[in-house]
Amino acid sequence: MLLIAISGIILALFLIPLGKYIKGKWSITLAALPIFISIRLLLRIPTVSGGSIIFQHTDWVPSLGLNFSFRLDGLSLLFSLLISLIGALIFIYTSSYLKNHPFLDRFYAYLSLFMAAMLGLVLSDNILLLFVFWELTSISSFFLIGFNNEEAGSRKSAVNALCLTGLGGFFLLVGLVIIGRVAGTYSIEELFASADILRNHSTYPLIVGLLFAGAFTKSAQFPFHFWLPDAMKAPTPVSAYLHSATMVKAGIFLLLRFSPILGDTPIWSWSLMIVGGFTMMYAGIHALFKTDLKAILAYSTISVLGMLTFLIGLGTREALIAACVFIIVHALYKATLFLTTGIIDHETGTRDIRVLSGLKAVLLPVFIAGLLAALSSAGVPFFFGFIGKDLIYEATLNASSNISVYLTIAAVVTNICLVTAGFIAGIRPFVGKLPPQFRHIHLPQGSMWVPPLILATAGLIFGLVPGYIGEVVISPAISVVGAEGGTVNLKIWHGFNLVLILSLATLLAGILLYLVNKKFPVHTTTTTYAPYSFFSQIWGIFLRISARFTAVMHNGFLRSYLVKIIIFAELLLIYELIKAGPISIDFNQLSPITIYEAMNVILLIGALILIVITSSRLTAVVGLSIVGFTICLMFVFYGAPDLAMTQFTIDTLTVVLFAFVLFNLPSFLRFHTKNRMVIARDAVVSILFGTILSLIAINVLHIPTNKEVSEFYGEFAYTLAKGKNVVNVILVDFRGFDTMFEIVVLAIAALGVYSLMKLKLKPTEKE
Amino acid sequence: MISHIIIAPVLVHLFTAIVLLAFWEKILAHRIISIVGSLLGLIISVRLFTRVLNGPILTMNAANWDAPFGIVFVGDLMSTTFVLLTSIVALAVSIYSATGVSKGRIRYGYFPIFHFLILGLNGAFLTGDIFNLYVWFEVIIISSFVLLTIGGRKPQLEGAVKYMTLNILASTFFLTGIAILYGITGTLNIADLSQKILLVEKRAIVNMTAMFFVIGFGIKSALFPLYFWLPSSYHTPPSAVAAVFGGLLTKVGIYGFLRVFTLIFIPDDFIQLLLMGIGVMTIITGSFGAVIKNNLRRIFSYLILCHLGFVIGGLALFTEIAFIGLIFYLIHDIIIKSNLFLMAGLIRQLRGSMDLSRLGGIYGQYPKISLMMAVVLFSLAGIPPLSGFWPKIYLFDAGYQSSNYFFICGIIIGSFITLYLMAKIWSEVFWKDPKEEANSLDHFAPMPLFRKALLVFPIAFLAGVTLMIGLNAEFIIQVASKIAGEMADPTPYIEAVLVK
Amino acid sequence: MVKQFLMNVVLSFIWVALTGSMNYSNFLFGFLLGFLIMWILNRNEKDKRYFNRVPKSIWFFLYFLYEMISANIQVAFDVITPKYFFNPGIVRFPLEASSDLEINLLSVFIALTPGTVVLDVSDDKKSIYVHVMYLKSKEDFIARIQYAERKLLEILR
Amino acid sequence: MKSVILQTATRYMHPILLLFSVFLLLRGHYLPGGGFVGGLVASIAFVLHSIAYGTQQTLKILHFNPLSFITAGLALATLSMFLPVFFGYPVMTGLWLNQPFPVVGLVGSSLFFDMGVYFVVVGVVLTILFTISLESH
Amino acid sequence: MDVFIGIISTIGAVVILIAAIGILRMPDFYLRMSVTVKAATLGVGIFLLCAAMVFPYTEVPFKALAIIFFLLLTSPVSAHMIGRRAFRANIALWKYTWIDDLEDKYTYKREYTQSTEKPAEEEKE
Amino acid sequence: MTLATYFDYVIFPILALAVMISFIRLYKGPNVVDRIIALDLIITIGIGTVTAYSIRSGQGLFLDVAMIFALIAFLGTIALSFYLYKSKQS
Amino acid sequence: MELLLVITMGCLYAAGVYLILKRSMVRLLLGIILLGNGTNILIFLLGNIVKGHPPVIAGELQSLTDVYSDPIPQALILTAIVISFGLTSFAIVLLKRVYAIIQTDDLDNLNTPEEEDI
Ligand code: NA
Ligand code: NA
Repeated sequence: MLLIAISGIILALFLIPLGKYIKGKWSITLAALPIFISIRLLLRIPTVSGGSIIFQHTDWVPSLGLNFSFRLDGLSLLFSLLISLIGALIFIYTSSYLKNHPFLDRFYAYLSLFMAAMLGLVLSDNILLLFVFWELTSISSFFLIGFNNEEAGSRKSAVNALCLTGLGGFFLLVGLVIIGRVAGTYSIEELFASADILRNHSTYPLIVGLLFAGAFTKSAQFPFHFWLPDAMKAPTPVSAYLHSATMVKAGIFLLLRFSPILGDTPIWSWSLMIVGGFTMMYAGIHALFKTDLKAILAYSTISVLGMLTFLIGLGTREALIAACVFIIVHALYKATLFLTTGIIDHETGTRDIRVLSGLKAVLLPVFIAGLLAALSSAGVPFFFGFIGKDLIYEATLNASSNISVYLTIAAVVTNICLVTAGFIAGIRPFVGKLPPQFRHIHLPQGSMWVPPLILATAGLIFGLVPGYIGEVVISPAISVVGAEGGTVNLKIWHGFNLVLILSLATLLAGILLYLVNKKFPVHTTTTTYAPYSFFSQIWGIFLRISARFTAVMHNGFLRSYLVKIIIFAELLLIYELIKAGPISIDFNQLSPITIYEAMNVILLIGALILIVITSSRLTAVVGLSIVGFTICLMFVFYGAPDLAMTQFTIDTLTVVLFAFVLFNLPSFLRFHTKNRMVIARDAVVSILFGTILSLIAINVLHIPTNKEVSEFYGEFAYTLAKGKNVVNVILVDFRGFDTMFEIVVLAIAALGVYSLMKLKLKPTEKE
Repeated sequence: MISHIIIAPVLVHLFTAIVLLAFWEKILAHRIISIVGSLLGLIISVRLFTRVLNGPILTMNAANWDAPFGIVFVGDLMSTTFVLLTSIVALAVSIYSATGVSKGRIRYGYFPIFHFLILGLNGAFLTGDIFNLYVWFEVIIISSFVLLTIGGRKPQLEGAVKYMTLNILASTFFLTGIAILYGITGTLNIADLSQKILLVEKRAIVNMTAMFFVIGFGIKSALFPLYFWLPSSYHTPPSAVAAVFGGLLTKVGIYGFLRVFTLIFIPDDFIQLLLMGIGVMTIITGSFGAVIKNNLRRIFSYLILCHLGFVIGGLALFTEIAFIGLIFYLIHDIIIKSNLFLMAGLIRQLRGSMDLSRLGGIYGQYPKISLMMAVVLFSLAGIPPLSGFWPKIYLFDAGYQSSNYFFICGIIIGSFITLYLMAKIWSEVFWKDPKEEANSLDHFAPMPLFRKALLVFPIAFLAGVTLMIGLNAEFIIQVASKIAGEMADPTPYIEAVLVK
Repeated sequence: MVKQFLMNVVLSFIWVALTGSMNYSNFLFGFLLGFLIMWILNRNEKDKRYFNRVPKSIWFFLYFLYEMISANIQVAFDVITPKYFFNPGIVRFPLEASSDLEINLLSVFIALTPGTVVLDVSDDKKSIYVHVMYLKSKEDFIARIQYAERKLLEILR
Repeated sequence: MKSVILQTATRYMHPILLLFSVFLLLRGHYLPGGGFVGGLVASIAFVLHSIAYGTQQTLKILHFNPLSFITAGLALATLSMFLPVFFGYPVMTGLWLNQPFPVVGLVGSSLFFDMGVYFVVVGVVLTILFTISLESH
Repeated sequence: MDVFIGIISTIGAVVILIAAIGILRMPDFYLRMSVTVKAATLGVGIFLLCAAMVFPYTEVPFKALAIIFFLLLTSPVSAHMIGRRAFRANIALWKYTWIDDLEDKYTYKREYTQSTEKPAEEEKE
Repeated sequence: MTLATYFDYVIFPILALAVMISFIRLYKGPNVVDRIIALDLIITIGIGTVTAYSIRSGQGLFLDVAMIFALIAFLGTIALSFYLYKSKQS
Repeated sequence: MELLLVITMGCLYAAGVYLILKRSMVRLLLGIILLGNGTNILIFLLGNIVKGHPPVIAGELQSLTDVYSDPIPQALILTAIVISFGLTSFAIVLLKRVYAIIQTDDLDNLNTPEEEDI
């Protein structure tokens, strides 16, 4: 299974260097991969339907518990078969659809990457591995949706889709991590056993919420659905694949996967039913007001996704069976309809149902495919869709009595819309009078029209042999989604009952709606859905806040930055000072204040005042010299002749530097006289800072210093390091490394000055 | 265990720099010597790293004085990992600079200063002495000043004034902190400090000292509300310089945080709260800034902030799992941020601009380079199984275990904005049709193949490293776990240093 | 002259070596002793400049000290009493000294005496401009400085 | 700023300062002084010269580009730092000759290190100041 | 001996004090300079001689002499330099300054100030 | 009364007074050159203070510092006059 | 306890902070220098401070006896002073170059709009 999951990735990588040789007609050979995978999977059917689960494990990141653990059970088999089989047809279809596209190889690379991601997702037995593939689907669909990257709309849709599903993904990841932490495992198989622990854990609502965030964004539930219609900017094969069998079903898969682990609680059921129910009706009704074929299909997809969510939320055995069956039903007819739409678009250059009609005459096999799909979607008896619809009604009717009526009504309303939408997409373009501009159209290559026909026919065949499907596919799937109870028995005929009446009523209402639908007002633009504008407004507000915040914080004025930093530091230090408690100055500990020191300090303070208030730069430099000199004297008084010497020489050199540099500078700014508020603020801030440091120093001086190191130096400077000036011995021996790299600092400064003064770049020298 | 090799990553670059100075104004010689020096540095770092990975903590007593009397250099896994990463980035940037940096800048000492910067970084990572760390910081900032200003264009100088002032302020805070530390303990050796600080009875003073380090390192690692120098300056220097800055400069501040707050000041509740607040606000600040910028390097600059928030938040949680996450994140981030700035440079070579509105069409014209860059962009966005994904699991886990949903939300916001920006950059720079004049501004196409290779190879090299970090996450996690272990329990560090 | 000076130094070193104690007073004593010996040995030679110059230097130094202290006292008196007694002025002093070193030493002398400062040297190095604090008459001042200049030049030339 | 008096004063101050700087350098290990102050005083000697005579003149008497002093000083300091490694000691370990030299006293690697410092400081100060003064005109 | 040193050093201190009073009291720059630099040098020289006497038979007297020597060498130079600069920068002279031989050398008109306390203009930059 | 106390109670107060008075001149100016000579004077007094302190504390070592002061203090003054010369020139 | 040194240090920090908050580049520079000095004094202050006894082993002695000033802060300050000198000199020159380009001492003028980026 590892091979199944990553073969697509390998193929994609292989296409990067070698893709140019496989362009054109040879590209159809790439379908060998999905066909091969399908065959591998089909061969496993007997094993899986026999009730066993196939595991495969390869270590990847064992420390994290993220390994290549795969499981092929009923559910994953169901999905992986859909993915690989429809994938195979899409591969074939694409080879003609994008025959002469210059970047066909890239397209195949994305497509196979995407297929791999989906396969990996459904086959994972490790929730983190599942997440890895989950994100891979997002990223590969990003490339697929943005494939027509010269169009701004296409790029925007791709970004939107990625962001939304990505955001959901982050929440999902948090959820998965918490699950892993609570249950102590990331393995799905082990999680089944920990279901009760999870359900009873205090973080259960959080987990569920996070999981839903991932599932709903991916599966386009209201209000996160808007990315899906947007994603119609992608080439049609992409839409067909993403919306029928793969991307959007990932969320559904996730919900199904976690049903036995997290499901069957009020939170789970009610949120899914409410969100799913609302989505299915909202999108179903919206679908009717669209004129673009793909938009219609997109909204009907959303509606179906809502329906599936709804069913999973319902959570009864019937509902889950209905969901599983409906997944297949929907995959088959929706893929067909997308593919036929693609052919129409490809041949006529339009997807506007107000323009398209009578194509039956020129595209007969396509029409047959479309018709079969529409009928299946409508739930006409003997089609697989019929069984699906029956099961749905059975599920809603069997729900607990006080809500079943509402659920059924919701299901019926949605289904009516879906019937109509299916008919509009599958039948309307082909019937009626062929407009003259479409007369020259002829049937495309077989590789384009055969795949939809196969899919549509499958919808009919499955409808005719539902029992077999139920036994080998649905039963094993059901058994792992938490609805055990033996083999599923799908029948064509359930007998004449309420379900049948509802089905037929739905069908009739749908046909009726189809016939009157032409008179509906239409939205010509596809961007006015309310949630999208809501999100874009929020995004707009976010951008404004960002801009405002950034402008206020990072306003370009150095002194404002400095004020912020100093005030922040002061706040922290004041907090700690207060926490440290009152400071006592022990006057007995004070060393006597001598006159020469006092003189020195007064001189220093005077010089500082002079520097601060002077409006002459040179006077400030003179003041600085005084400050430096008083510090030198201080060093002398306290027995630091080396320091005094160095300080004095360096001060002298600094004065020289100032003299060399400052003479041709512009006048010294005198803003300080203008704004008294600013002066006051600066004075308060700076005096406070000085005070805080003094207080800290006083505090620290109360703590006796450990003299171990300094006494070591005093004792051994001569005997071991052969020097009598201990400071110098420290500098060149004990702590010689400091000195070594302090001269490096000096050297760098000199080189910097050199380059700064001498290097004048030419305007062309950018870097 | 005592070993002389610890100091080799510093000495190699010191020797290289001196040899470069001896070959002053010989441009070709500079290019070759620099690459050779960096390669040697990488080899040594790899050796050092593997020795420490598979063995005990290495120490070296400079000048043969036992700790705490001399300056001790300590090679534990954290420091050697950082040294390794630095060496990787250094090699890439060194190669890139050979053609990516103009002759004028090379003539006036670009390469020696670059090596001084690298040796400063290595020294900072390896030293076991707090004042020596200050010296290394100064080596780093002075060489970064020079690299930032070299060439002396207007935006460069404007950025440099702010950069310089704020960094000097940071050093002042740092040094003030050191002064107080010395005042209360009488020692400068970090391991010794770690023990002697416990003897200080007035804990409030210890916490007060910690604040100076918070501010000092906070400015250096560009955290909220101390970050201003970073977005003011990182968009101005040559890309090669920006790459080193973007990858390593802020990380050295973070390294300071990690060292000081695991060895000297064990965070109390207030400090944890403070760091968490800083971390989350940094994420938000970075996100806000990045999302409104239109210039590649300005975006990347703010993203640096954003992602540093993850790390500081992780430190604030102060659990071993959080440590694993943040160390992994740092490993990933150092490589990738460097690469982003190199990429920005290459993009400018391709299109003559770094402004999103003026860029476009690179995917169509240079698909392989673009895909390589895509790997980097999506690694940054944390798309699994690329490198940015793994640490987030640990950070989420740590956040959950500490019930810090605030932090988790912060990471989600930051990750979301990153994802959005990567998608936007891909869409604007690579997908969108180029402007008409794109071909005339393409300096890359007419270059000889060798020069092209020198520009692309470092990016590919770093992208490869990123990819390896992602796909071979098990190894990185093991390294990160070991480092996290070192951080959680400093006893081996202290014993290794203070052994007589 | 240099030779003689060096000889003198050598003699003092020998003295130090002989006595075995290296300190300044011993060295100074050795130097004086050496000077005496050399003066005695050379008293019949023609070139006695070296032996004239040393006492002259000492004499000049004492003159300088006298000037400095007396001027200082004068200034000090002026400074501490409320009234100003000085009448300052700027004087152009025609130089006899010609080499840079001579000019320099002269100006050092002038500068070290309180109340006088050399403000500038003319471009042709023929005259210097001196700010004088107690300027009774220009001629008196010039005469006083010329006296000092002659003494100085005697030593230097 | 041509001033005869300054120039003449420089003529004797220059050697005095240089002599003094060497004095400071050599005694550093025993008494206040050392490579830094020594180097700074030496550079002050040249700075004085450049103020008095102009930087071009000073560069002439200096013979070498100030930058090469930095290189040489760094190389000297690095070598004396690295030398102990050849004897199996850690870098920076003090190596001492057994016999004291006259005047200088015991000679060890730290003296060479201090000399390196001295040269770097001279090179740095002169590079900075001379670059500025040459470029500002 | 201590008494002797005390007396000598007091003289030195007083000389320095006079220099300081001088710099404060003198009416123009040139007078201040004339008064102070040398007086201070003298005072410090006296201190240094004291030091030489306090620490005989050590290197201190050597140092003291060296310092005096350095002061004698350097202070006139700096006084000359700053005086020349002030004069060329047209720093005002006291109103009673009577002979100004430099006026012919520099063409600009000299300014005379009424008293030192007159608020002169700040440095022109 | 020892020499040390004499210095503490007589010499240092005089020197302190001298420094203060000089600083008043430095503070008042009025011209920069006045400030420069005041600075020069303060440094010279500083040399005296160091010498006095050296005598008072019995440490001849501090004269080394005084020696450096004496040797290089004039450079600051020269540099400042150089500055004035240059700024006049430009 | 050395109260005067504490006051000195506090004043240096206060003046330094005040000056760096100003608009003028030269003031900024002066402020940076003063802050550096303040830090040096703080380092000095917090060691074992002793008056009048430099840490130099006298005459024929083998080690420091009696009381003496703590040599470590002195060594640290020496390093810090020299480093500050390097930084300051670079900063001064940077200032000069900035002035040459923007023709003002005003720090508020350091904002090239984003559009003019290289
Ligand atoms: Na203490
Ligand atoms: Na009077």
